[in-house]
Amino acid sequence: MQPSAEVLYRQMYKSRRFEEAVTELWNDGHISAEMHLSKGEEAIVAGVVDHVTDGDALALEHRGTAPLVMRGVDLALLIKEFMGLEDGLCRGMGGHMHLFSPEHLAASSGIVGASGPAACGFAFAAQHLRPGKVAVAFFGEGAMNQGMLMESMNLASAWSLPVIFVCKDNGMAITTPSNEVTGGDLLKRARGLGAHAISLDGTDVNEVWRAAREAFVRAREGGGPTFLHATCVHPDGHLLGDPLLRIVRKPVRELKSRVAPLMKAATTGGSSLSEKAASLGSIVDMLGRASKADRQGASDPVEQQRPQLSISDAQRADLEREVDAEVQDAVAAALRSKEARG
Amino acid sequence: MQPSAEVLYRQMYKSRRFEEAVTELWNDGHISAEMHLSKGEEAIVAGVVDHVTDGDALALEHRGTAPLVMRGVDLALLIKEFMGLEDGLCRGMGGHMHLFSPEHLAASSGIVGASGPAACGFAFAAQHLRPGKVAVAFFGEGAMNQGMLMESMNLASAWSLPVIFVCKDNGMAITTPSNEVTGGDLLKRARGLGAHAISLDGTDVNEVWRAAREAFVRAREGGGPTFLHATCVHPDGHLLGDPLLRIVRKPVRELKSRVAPLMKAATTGGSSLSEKAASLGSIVDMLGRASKADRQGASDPVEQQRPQLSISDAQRADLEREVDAEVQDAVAAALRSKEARG
Amino acid sequence: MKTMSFAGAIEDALMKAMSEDPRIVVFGEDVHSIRMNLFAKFGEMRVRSTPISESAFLGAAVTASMAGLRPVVELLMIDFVAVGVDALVNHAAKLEGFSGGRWKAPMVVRASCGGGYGDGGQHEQSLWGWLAQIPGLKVVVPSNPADAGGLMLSAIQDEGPVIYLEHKLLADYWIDGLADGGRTNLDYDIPEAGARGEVPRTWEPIPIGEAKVLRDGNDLTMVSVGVSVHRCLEAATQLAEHGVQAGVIDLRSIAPLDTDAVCRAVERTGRLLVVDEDYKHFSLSGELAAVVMEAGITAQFARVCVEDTIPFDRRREAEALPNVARILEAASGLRA
Amino acid sequence: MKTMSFAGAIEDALMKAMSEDPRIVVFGEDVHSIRMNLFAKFGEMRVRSTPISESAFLGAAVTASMAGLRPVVELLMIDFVAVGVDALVNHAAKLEGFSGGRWKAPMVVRASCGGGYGDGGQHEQSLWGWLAQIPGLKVVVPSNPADAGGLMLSAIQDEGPVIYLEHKLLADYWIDGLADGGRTNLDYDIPEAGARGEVPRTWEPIPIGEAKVLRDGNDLTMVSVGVSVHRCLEAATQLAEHGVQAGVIDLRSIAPLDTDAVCRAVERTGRLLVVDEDYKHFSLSGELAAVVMEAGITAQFARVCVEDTIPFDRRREAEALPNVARILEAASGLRA
Ligand SMILES: Cc1ncc(C[n+]2csc(CCOP(=O)(O)OP(=O)(O)O)c2C)c(N)n1
Ligand SMILES: Cc1ncc(C[n+]2csc(CCOP(=O)(O)OP(=O)(O)O)c2C)c(N)n1
Ligand SMILES: [Mg+2]
Ligand SMILES: [Mg+2]
Repeated sequence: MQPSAEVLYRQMYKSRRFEEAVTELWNDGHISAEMHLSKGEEAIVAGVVDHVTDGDALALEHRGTAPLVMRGVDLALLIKEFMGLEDGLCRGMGGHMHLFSPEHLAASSGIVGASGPAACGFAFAAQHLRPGKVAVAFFGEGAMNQGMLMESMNLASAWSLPVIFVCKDNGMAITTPSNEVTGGDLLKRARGLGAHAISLDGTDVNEVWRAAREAFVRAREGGGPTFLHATCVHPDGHLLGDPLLRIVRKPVRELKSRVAPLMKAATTGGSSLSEKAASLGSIVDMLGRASKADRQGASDPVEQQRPQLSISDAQRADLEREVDAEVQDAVAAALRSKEARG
Repeated sequence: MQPSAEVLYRQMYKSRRFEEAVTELWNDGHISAEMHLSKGEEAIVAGVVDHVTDGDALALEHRGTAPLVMRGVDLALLIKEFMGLEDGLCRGMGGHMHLFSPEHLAASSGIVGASGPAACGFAFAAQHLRPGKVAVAFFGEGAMNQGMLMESMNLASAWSLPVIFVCKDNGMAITTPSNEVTGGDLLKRARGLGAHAISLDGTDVNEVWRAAREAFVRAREGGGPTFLHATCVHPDGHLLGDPLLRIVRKPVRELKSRVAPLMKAATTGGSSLSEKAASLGSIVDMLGRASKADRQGASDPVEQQRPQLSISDAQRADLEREVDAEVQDAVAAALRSKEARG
Repeated sequence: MKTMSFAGAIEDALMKAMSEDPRIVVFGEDVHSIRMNLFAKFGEMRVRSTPISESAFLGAAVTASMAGLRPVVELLMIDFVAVGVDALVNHAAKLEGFSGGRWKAPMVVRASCGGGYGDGGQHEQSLWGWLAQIPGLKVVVPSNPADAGGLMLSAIQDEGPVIYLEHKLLADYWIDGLADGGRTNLDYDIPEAGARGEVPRTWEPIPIGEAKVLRDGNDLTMVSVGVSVHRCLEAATQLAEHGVQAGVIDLRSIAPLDTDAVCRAVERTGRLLVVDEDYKHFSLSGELAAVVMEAGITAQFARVCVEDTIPFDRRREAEALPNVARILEAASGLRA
Repeated sequence: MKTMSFAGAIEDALMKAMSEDPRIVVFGEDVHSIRMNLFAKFGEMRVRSTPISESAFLGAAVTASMAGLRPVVELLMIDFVAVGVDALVNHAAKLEGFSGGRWKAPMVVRASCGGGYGDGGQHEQSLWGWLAQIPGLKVVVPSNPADAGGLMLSAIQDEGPVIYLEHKLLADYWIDGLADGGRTNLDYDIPEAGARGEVPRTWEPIPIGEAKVLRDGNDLTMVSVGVSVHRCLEAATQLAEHGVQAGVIDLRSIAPLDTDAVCRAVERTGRLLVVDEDYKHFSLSGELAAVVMEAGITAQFARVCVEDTIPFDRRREAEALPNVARILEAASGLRA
């Protein structure tokens, strides 16, 4: 079986455009506090969610927007939720890290690693009430060091639960390079916990789709959990307004207040000169990584999918216009609702 | 380097005799509540603890008695602690699951899996304050599914901590066969977490000793953590007075009150006949496993070590008498203290 | 008249509920042996052994309940909840709030609690105030077989998460397995009326949040829960011999708290004595003081609680737990 | 006169302490960036990044402290403590008890707490009452730069575990990183005197367990902690305009609790109003009621706390958190 290039493109494009609109609303102060985008991981989400049908469940983390957009949750409901409005998806009570849609069996959590146990519970309920249905857990590679997530892989394998564990590996947890705090190897780790495990280029939606397909079939047939390990990049950093990216993008403004104390710390007392040099080197590396992600370029999954389309440029433009309109409508509806609230 | 057969035998014999004395005191009601013995895992403990020197640390779980005995903690202090006396190791405040000896950097916990993080903290302090010193974590195979233990292996490997993770695998967690609730493979799992990992016959003290030696050398040289996976049997079940073993040993008395409700449950309503048959089969298996452990026989690590001794029978008898006397003295001291307390 | 043991009543009510409602599932460590009868009756799929992974299986219970099951999760001892409490604090408790009331987690967490048999401070805690503190969690603590069965039914039927705590001195199998281990030479201060007693012919749910006045008394109101309720009753009997009429209220649930019952009684007596096996500070006893003060009732107040890590030594343990002597002393400290 | 920001004061005091005592180490998630200056000064071994493994690194902090280090463990937000709280509840808190007083765990857990910037109910909790409930844990909550620095020194010097909570509205980098993210078009009700203020020329430890009377008043005693202290001060100013003299006490630490300071004041005023950003029930506000009643003081009582899961929507969030309007209303509810 082959994926539909158009369907996948539309999903990724929609998520991208939606998050761009969200970014604008956030910049304009319509959305409070933290906002973690799925930008850069659209291929992973699209390639997985395309297999999700009614009765399947989604266990989400702090980047829950794209999965819900692609699952078909009303865009206006999402934006209104982000804006804290009473007519949002969760009546403005949850916000973007706590999105819940009972109709889609979709639940989020801002606690890193919590999507693992959550998927197991959904899958266990499926075993009882919806045979053949599966649960998907999305999480980052940093979450792989959270005990409850490892426990949940073992539980899924001991109970043969129909869970697809989807690890979106951008190599970073906030500002910490995950390889510096992760021992061994994530694939081996998942296998040591009893899951089937497979490594993927997470910017290639077709590769993800095919691997996901196998995983879904296995799960639906009672073959137990699969771990999909897919690489990606977050061009907008950890969250909107990421402090590191701000430095990279506006070094003069952002560094002003930081440099003096940093230099003072780095030049007086404390550790040895060589240790200090190492620390400063790490800090520079940190900024370097941020600026590299900022220039994502070639690895953009949406761009990558475009050449795969079998439709004409005009047809694609139509498709994009349709999606643009849908996103704009949602934004407009949310802004109207906000205004009505007064 | 070769281990000293006599030293190892003495350690194992001492632990065994000590725990037998403890069993008697427990039977006589001098010790309250739960008492988990290390009986059956003496070879693992002796083979590891023989490498421990001052400044090394021990992170222990609910079977902490043998490690402390072999580490040289005063036997009377231990018994008095078990008896809750003010002059016990912890002034009678901790009891057998919460044994602490600051002098030996030895700390216990009754929370399954807690010895992993504990060993990491000890090892981290060693990196700072006692370079070349290591920390040992003891735990069972059931604990390998506890998130914090898996996290701690990863932490130890990410930080290159000098930790020896010692998994004493008796195949059971209380009454649950661990293979029924464990996915994958523990060695692979440990490797996936970045630890060196090795499998051992935990009833062979010499094999354990040699593997432990390598692990200690690696840790002391900054080579990071090792996972030792050693098999064993607990002939006295999970704890003294283990309900399953009581059934196995005194079926008539113990089953009297249990059989009628069990049969009623198994014959009326509920699940299908075949599911019920499966459940009853599992229950019978459970008793079978208990009775098999009860007849440990050939796998007794103390017995196994006896033929390895290069001393004469008379010398061995002397050694044993010496140990017996030490144990008896400790018991007598504890009973005197209890009496003095009134 | 039908009588049952405390543990028997819970099993009986649970068995009845499971027979009637296939959505009810039991899982946790060792449930094949500690719930052997349920396992024999309902089979592997409905009575399922977990790995020692409290975070994973508590977390799984939350979403399993969200997706249509009614899990009764077993924790062995409530002390172990600390290992997986995020599932309750940040997930189960908050779901209704987060989802704007659109989604709920009808799950029961069942665990033993309490001390009095010499197992040390990491295995004898109560922690009900700790759990009740989080908005969104209900906590029930029965003190006798009839309440145990009736509250179990309500806990299962409740649309949100309920922590169901059974005291180890009341549920005989805990003492048998953890403390006696077949021995007959040890004593425990087991309240007879709590460990065995009358139960209704057929189980009916007992509403969560309704305290029960076990004894009326115009001089003093004792408020308590679990095993300590029986200590209060004993103390009240002794006080009566000295002419002091002490009432005893069994809260039966910590959250929701039956503030009306407490206020009604204290309004009359003007004296509130809280007897609580949980920790003294920032917990149930303080909350009851606040409830009375908020109601504008002027009353004398004292509390008998656990003040520190529970000692292993049974003698010091007995002094650390609420006991009749401590209750009498506290009562005598309340001015006439 | 020397002034500092709240966050600056903590860093300054910590830097001084670390310079003087090589046993002090900092570890937690992302400490290389959030503690960049400390990292630059003290290097990788003393400022170490952890994996996202709260259970492991909190547990490791306990034994690291037992073995001679003085760890300051970073949790980012106190909400995340639920994931690893076993290390505190069953280990750090109990060590002194279990070891018969022979061993202690001199560790500091540092975390941000509190809300008021629209991050939702899983990232804005206070939880100080929850932690303080466990005997053996100390909990400090500074409300201004001077206290923040002085209490940090005491926390580090303490021989046992101390939870050190910094409110996100006071420590500017949290608002910058989590809320504003470089934007300038959002407002927060940041108490100026809390976010920046005078600090001593050289840091001296401020004893843990000593409340501070910030305002005297004979009509009413407000007791509070953290950001809410500033809400109280504002309310007191407004009350004074209406002729009501309200005193304000800043507890500064939840455990130990300065019961004397509270009782002294309430004895005089006969009115206690607790303003607490933590959950209402089974927490600090209840404990304060109990303290007053135990002391035999007759007083009117009211409390302004968080009653449910904190709403994400900033408007409803503002109503859910203690604010001046709610305080004034509660104050007016206390009879004359
Ligand atoms: C239990 C817990 N610890 C810490 C955090 C703070 N936190 C939020 S996101 C994040 C990084 C997660 O990294 P990763 O899993 O790789 O996901 P990514 O953000 O890179 O997509 C952290 C540490 C949290 N939310 N929950
Ligand atoms: C966190 C936690 N969960 C559950 C328990 C109850 N418990 C005590 S020992 C044990 C079994 C441990 O099995 P294993 O690790 O294999 O050690 P063994 O007893 O077989 O030596 C369990 C479940 C506990 N003490 N702590
Ligand atoms: Mg990542
Ligand atoms: Mg085992």
